[in-house]
Amino acid sequence: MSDPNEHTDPNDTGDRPRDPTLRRPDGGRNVLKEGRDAELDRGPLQQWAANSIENPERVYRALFYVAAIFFLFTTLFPFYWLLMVALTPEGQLQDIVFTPNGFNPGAFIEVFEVIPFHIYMFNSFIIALASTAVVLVVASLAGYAFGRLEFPGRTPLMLLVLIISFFPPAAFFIPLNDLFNTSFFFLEPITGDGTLYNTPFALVTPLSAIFMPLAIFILTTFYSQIPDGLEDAARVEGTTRLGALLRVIIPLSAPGVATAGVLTFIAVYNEFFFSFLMTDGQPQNWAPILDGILAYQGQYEVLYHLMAAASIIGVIPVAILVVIAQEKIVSGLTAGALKE
Amino acid sequence: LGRGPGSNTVVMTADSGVEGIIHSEGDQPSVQQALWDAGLDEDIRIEIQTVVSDSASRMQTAQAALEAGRAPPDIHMMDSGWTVPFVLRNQTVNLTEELPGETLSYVNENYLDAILETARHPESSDLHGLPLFPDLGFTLYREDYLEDAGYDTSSWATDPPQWEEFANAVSDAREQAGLDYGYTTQAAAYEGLSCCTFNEVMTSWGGAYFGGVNNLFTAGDRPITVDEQPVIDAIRMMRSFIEGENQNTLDGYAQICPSPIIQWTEQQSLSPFDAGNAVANRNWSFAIAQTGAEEAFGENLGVTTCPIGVPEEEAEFDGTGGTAAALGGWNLVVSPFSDRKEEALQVLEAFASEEVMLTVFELGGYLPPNLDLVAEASPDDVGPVARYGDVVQAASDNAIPRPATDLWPEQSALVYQSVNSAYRGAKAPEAAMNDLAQELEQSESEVQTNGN
Amino acid sequence: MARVRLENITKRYGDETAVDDISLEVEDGEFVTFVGPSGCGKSTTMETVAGLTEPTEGRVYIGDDEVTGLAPKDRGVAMVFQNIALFPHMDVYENISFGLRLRKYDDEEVRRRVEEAADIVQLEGMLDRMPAEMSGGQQQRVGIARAIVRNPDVFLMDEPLANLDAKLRVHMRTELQRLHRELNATIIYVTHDQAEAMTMSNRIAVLNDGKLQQIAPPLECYNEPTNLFVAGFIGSPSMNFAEGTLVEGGLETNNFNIDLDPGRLSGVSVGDEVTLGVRPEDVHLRRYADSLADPTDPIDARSDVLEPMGDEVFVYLLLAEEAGRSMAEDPATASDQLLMSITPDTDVHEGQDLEVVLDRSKLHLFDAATGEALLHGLVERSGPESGEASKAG
Amino acid sequence: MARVRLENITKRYGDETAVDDISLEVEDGEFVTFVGPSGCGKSTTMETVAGLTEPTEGRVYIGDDEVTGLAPKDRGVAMVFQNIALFPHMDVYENISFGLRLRKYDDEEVRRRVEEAADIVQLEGMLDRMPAEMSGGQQQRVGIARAIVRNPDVFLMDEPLANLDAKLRVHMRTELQRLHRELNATIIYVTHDQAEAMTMSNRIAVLNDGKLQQIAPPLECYNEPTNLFVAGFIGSPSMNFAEGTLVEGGLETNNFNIDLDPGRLSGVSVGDEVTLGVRPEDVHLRRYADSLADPTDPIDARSDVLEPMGDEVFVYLLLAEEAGRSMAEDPATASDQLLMSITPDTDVHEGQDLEVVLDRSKLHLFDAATGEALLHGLVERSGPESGEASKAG
Amino acid sequence: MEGLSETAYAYLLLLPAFALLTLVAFYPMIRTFVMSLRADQTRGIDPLGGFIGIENYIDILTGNARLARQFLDIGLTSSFPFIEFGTPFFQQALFVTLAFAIISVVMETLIGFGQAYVLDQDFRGRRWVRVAIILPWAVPIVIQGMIFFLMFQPTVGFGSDLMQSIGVFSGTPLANSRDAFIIILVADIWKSAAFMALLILAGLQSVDRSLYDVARVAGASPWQRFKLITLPLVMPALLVAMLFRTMDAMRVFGLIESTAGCTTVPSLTCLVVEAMFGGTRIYATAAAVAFSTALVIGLIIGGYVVLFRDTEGGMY
Ligand SMILES: Nc1ncnc2c1ncn2[C@@H]1O[C@H](COP(=O)(O)OP(=O)(O)OP(=O)(O)O)[C@@H](O)[C@H]1O
Ligand SMILES: Nc1ncnc2c1ncn2[C@@H]1O[C@H](COP(=O)(O)OP(=O)(O)OP(=O)(O)O)[C@@H](O)[C@H]1O
Ligand SMILES: [Mg+2]
Ligand SMILES: [Mg+2]
Repeated sequence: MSDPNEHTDPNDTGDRPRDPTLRRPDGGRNVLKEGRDAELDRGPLQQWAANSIENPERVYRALFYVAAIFFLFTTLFPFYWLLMVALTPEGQLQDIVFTPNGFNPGAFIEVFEVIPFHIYMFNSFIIALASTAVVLVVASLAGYAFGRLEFPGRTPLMLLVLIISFFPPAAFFIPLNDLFNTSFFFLEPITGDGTLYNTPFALVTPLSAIFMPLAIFILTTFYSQIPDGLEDAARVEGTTRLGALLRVIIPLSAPGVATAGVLTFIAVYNEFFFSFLMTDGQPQNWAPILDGILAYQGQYEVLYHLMAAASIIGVIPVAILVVIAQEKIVSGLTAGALKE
Repeated sequence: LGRGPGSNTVVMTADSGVEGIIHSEGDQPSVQQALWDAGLDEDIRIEIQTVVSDSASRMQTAQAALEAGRAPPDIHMMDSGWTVPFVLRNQTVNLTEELPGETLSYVNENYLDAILETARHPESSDLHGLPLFPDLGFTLYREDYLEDAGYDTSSWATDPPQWEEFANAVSDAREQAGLDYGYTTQAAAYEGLSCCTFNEVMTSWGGAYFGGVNNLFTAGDRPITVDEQPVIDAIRMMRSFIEGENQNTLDGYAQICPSPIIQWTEQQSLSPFDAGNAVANRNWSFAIAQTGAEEAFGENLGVTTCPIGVPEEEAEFDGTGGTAAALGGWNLVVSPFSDRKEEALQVLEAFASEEVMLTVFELGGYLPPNLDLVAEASPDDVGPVARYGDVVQAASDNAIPRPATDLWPEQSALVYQSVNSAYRGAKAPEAAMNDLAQELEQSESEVQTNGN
Repeated sequence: MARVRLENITKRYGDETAVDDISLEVEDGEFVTFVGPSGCGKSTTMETVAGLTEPTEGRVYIGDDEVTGLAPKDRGVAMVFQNIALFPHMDVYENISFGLRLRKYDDEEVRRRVEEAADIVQLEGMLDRMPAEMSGGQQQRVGIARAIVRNPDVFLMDEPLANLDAKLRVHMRTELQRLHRELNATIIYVTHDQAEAMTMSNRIAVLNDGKLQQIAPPLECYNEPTNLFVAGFIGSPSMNFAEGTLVEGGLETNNFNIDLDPGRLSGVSVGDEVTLGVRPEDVHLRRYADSLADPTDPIDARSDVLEPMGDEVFVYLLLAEEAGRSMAEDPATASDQLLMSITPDTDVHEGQDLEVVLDRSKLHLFDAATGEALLHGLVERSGPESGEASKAG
Repeated sequence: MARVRLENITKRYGDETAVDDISLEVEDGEFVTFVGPSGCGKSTTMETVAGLTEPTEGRVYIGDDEVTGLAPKDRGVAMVFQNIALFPHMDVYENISFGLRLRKYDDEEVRRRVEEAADIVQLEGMLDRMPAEMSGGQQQRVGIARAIVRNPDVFLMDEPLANLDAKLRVHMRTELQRLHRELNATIIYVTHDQAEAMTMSNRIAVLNDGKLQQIAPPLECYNEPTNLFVAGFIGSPSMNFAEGTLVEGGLETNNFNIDLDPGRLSGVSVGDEVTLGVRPEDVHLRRYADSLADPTDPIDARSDVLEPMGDEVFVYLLLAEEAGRSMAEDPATASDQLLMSITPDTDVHEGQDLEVVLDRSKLHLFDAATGEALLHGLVERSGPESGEASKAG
Repeated sequence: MEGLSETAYAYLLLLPAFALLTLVAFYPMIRTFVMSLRADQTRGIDPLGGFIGIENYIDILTGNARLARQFLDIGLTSSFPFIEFGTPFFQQALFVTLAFAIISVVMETLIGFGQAYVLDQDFRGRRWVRVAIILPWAVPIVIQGMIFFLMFQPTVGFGSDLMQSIGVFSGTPLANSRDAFIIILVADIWKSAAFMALLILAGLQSVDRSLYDVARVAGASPWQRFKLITLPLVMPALLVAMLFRTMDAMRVFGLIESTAGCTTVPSLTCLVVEAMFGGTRIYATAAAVAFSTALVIGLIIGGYVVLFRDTEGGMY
């Protein structure tokens, strides 16, 4: 019979050999059995194996830590290496393994001196935020329709949504390039010359459309899993269908909504193709971070250390922000979202 | 959201390097000032739109704007390698019609012919772009190491050695000096291989893509000669450099190139040389400025053009053999969609003045399209390049442009893939070049069938 | 005005007919309870009233207006859900106040009404709990509070007290009745609890297999069920049934005969099969026959199983000698078995031979073929009205 | 061997004590029912047995082994959940067979057992439905089938019949009893239905506020409740209580007096407050006093509200003239009120003046301060044992 | 609006999405399709020649298109394996792309599941582990490419030497199609496993915990709980993740471009981009390649749909 304390100790990683006498808070009811164990003189490993068989939870816990550390190492090592590249002074980029070739933390400042990198970041941030907002709103409506309503043509329409994702973005380029450079009189008050080129709309529009199918599918999946009873209750209580979506379904799908938001935000933040072609690359013209990073690249030389530093600056704060925001979103949507 | 330049501002695309010299703080000399001094209307200001500096990306940006009929930019800075396709698509202003005759004749008479060719309409020979600066391929080497190894390089500058001699010298010098690398060059599968490094080697062996220099700019009805012996030999020599004694190599050529060159471009090949870890390097004029500075190798830097495979006389095709220097460089092209075409043309006109060219050279180290001016420039302002004026002159004499027709980008991809795979030994040189010849033939034939 | 009227409501899910052509009218301020076996369509019918399910056929009226197709929020109904359906992301206060906040009541008013409702369902002090932190009965009470806090015209309550203990049920019952009186609300109620149905309702609607069987005041359903189904369903434990044949002058079952004049029954004639029904409380030990106005002849029986309930004891009687089968397994079908309810003090024990009599004035007769009721109370044999009955302790 | 033993189980959620130091033992093969008000800790106690909740203090034994801390799957228990918790992604067959498939029974066996279980809960023909397509009662039956299909040593059933109608309940009750007999399984059962608790259990455990009040056979709980709480909780409708004071030779309440010798009561003395309890069925109309062995003196009363239940009628009596307040609102507390149950034929109507008597042999006396029972049945006044009682119809 | 029938209401809700898609997808798509039916025209203002029907498509499928690498170039032979590659495997965009998509999606799914499972546990510092695991997904493709490009640059990074010394790679892996393919695969897995992990995590988080109670009492081991409860319940989320990862992987371009280059590892999108922006104006061919790519992706997605149509709680 096993010791109940073993199960409740969250700090027990199961991988450190322990003094067997310490495991008997009851004063060693099984003295005899222990004596035999001692005679067998098992090594810590065997002891651990024996304990593990008795108590598989320990193995899961140990496996869990191994997995966590493995994942941490594999995801973080390239970043570490990127940091080493960033710290290596210009032109000494050779044989970097675990330490930089020289030490030049100035790169992190230089990044902003060479070009106004913060403006690119800001642009990207705004564009990503706007696109995410558009995507979440539009995809929520569509996801609700696909996930919770029965109507003719549901499956075909859903597949139609996907079609945009079948095409390499380059395929859209020529018509979209024309479109965004066409002057529309009704846009003149907003953009000056009536075209969308060089405005945030030139990015927000296509990027929203491109990342919308993913959000629609995520939200469809999550919305469809909310029991009908809850929506029914909300509607009887006096919400419209949309109200029920807003007050019950979205909050209950918080993990899905937040994930759709995070995926969209980051995807837009880092998008390559349209970011590159739909602005002229000028920070004042809403060029995104991608143009900023590429700006460290010359015809015959590439400022790798600056690109690396810029990437770290561009990515890490955003990732942290996004994760924290996501946690807030999830807890905010699920707890007291309706506190008015 | 309101944007757009003032009415007298001409927007020009440029990389950050050029941008840095257009305007200046206070009284410092600047290109803008030089332009005004050269007679540009004082109201007209240039505004630079920086673009990503890698050539392919810049082409995409230009293409995006011009396909959409968008201006500004009013002036596009175009690589000499891909100006012609835009010209052929009527996306440039015909300067022959628009510039004053005086300027035109100055340009036609004094500018480096090879670069002018890259800015002309292939059929009418009208000028559609004004070269801003040419660039030329050089072979950089360490005189000190070579001399230590017992080679006399004093005549190399204007009288490049034979490849064989060069290889032996480099090889010996590397051993002598205990360096990691001998000769570093660019052989990655990219435009730089087809336009330049391979073009140079091939030319030095008397080979050519399309049967000599006369057929460079007229696609369609021209011979395809990439499967001829000189081309094969050039590849085999490079394989000797890379692999040493091995299949498909040429006897008697030492192994001097590190094998990674097959994935190297300019920067990666320059790094070891710059770090003092290589004997020789093939690169552009900016590399001279970088490594010839006093803080760097100073006088120990030797510069020449491409070593010689076969003498000019023995070359199979016109204009090949002997030494060669691949031609790069950038042209200025006026957008036909510009609202400020007149102003833009004025700017171009001013750029064609000698003072401006010199200013550009002095401030940025960009070679003037009129290479005679190199000698006139004050060495103090220009830096190390001035020291090698004679080499620059020799290079310009032997400049070999790429066959930059509208088909060139397509053909270039075919060429660099084949050459790279032959370098790597993935294909035998003969097989690779035969396949390439077929592919090029098909590409060329499109011109006839489509009646372009 | 909150009359609720259903007109030929049918609801099909694929081939399955959940509700089958139900028409009924609930008067303004009336309390109608739906009862019926599990899966008979009670909840579905409620949902059509609430607007959560569109009927496949038929129309729903609330007040004077047809509401078929109208959104639930525009029907002025509140509903307690069978599966409770609390919003898991809101605490009790937010759950209860949900409907009020939607209607933008001011905070003061909301708090007042929520507290009042919480008081009624005895959840004071739990307003900031999350549903996951509550017991099943507590959750159900939140569901009730959420409905009553809104004071609507029509309440729909689907087994609102299912998870509550007897005492709380009695409390909630009186509270709901009070609400009913005070608000003069129309209430449609689903329950499987006989006591609830009997005590609270103005009328009971008995459903079976999607069809309405009877809608009548509780005692009418109990005393005059329209058919075998209602007779068997209403009343717990269930009515005893015995199959028999009409003969000249009476009714013959396997084990006993009853005097009666078949000529007085319409729709059946001598020789037809009928079913006799008698409730457990109308079966008496022979020794008390005298206190009955009109007892049947004594019937021989043997007590099989005794089930003491505290306030009464159920005695399972075997009429014919039947070996293996214990009646307790299936008390209500076979004619050879009879369930009797007696007071706890009576000294009957298991396996005892007894004589029992039935109260003729409480017998029911059904057409065996159609199940329709033929007669309630056989009074033709002897004159005297069944007078005051009494209970002895 | 599947004895279940709880040793000083306490479960706290934060400050809230859900279960408070409960110790009890359920014998192998015994059927114990937990009853108690909503939120008293029934489900939580079950969960500690199942291993879903680790008790804050105390130990759980199943058979001879301590299982505290053991994973639920290693405890050999099956459970019916109060919130049903069907797997939404599995159809009925898969839901029911879940546990069997885990144990790698062969397909034949699984199908046989699932069909048998489905039969018991009357879900034949619904095996390929998804949970979302079923009515509340049908879902609950799937939950029951899922548990019984596994034939474990210990069954834990948390209000398994809450959503079923009376008839099906009776059916399920007998089925569960049969299972209990056949499998000789240990069953711990939670219900709020008195009839279930009374008929099925070997013993009833009454919980209140996390504490065990009494654990005893059903009739003992009914007839000899250990304290006021149990007395009030068991039995529906609830026992009547009247506060009174012990005086020399008897007990005085507001409205009537009872003869009795306080000296025979331990722990209290003359002058102390006590509570008298009497069940509604032990209140009789004066005219039947003769049939009682030992009636009290007549008590004046006035009928207030009548609640006909079909087989009986509840009469709410007012003892003192009390104007506004109707008893129905709060029947069990005030001493001025009394609930009486009579047979339906008795001609009592609302607002009638009556005299009632109590059956002295059925009176209960509790210490008003502690609530502990002092005495059940006051027999000291007159000699004759209460003989056979009878019921008249 | 509440009065609308369910169908009308659904269409109303879909309106914004489809308006956006029409503007940004359907309209350009149709124009692109029309382009693909015309001839290339490298000169002149008009970028397109005359109408030539499906000739461009035929060229693409027979290896005769004006592309640096072929979309597909196989012939049939009479001897085993009956298929003959006109050019080597790694030079045919279709095969490279398919191989890439299949391997990367499978690997990412497995790793993503592992990561999500780790993140779903409760432990101290979970937030930071989550940041760590999400980080690669936040890296712009250029940088992702740069990291792996530099790592496997012989003089700069340690990757080539290391891999060469254990005999896996050649000395210049980025110039070798097979090696470069592996590098790109690893780079993609590194970045995109986080995408899978995030979606799967969301799926895990929304599983009703009381179902686990039921399963535990029923005797399910952790593995069985995973297989019978977790997996089927996150399946919808997982399918969405795989679906989109597959489509993404089939369109891989930026990563290749910024590491080994399209020459070494040609993907379908590489062909489109090179044709579109290669300088020689062959828009019609580019459009035809784009459509063919879409067709291939569409076929694969069709496969998914058929394969998973019956999944419980699935999307269709
Ligand atoms: N997770 C929790 N956090 C806080 N309190 C809890 C939690 N779970 C239960 N409780 C409280 O513990 C007490 C006992 O709950 P339990 O579910 O055992 O009641 P119960 O006897 O089953 O009631 P019911 O008959 O209503 O189902 C209740 O007051 C409940 O509010
Ligand atoms: N979505 C559905 N799809 C198919 N059949 C359904 C669906 N919903 C309900 N049913 C069926 O319709 C019938 C009526 O269901 P309903 O919920 O109205 O029953 P109920 O009377 O409320 O039963 P209970 O007392 O068990 O709650 C049942 O047989 C049920 O199986
Ligand atoms: Mg129901
Ligand atoms: Mg409970």
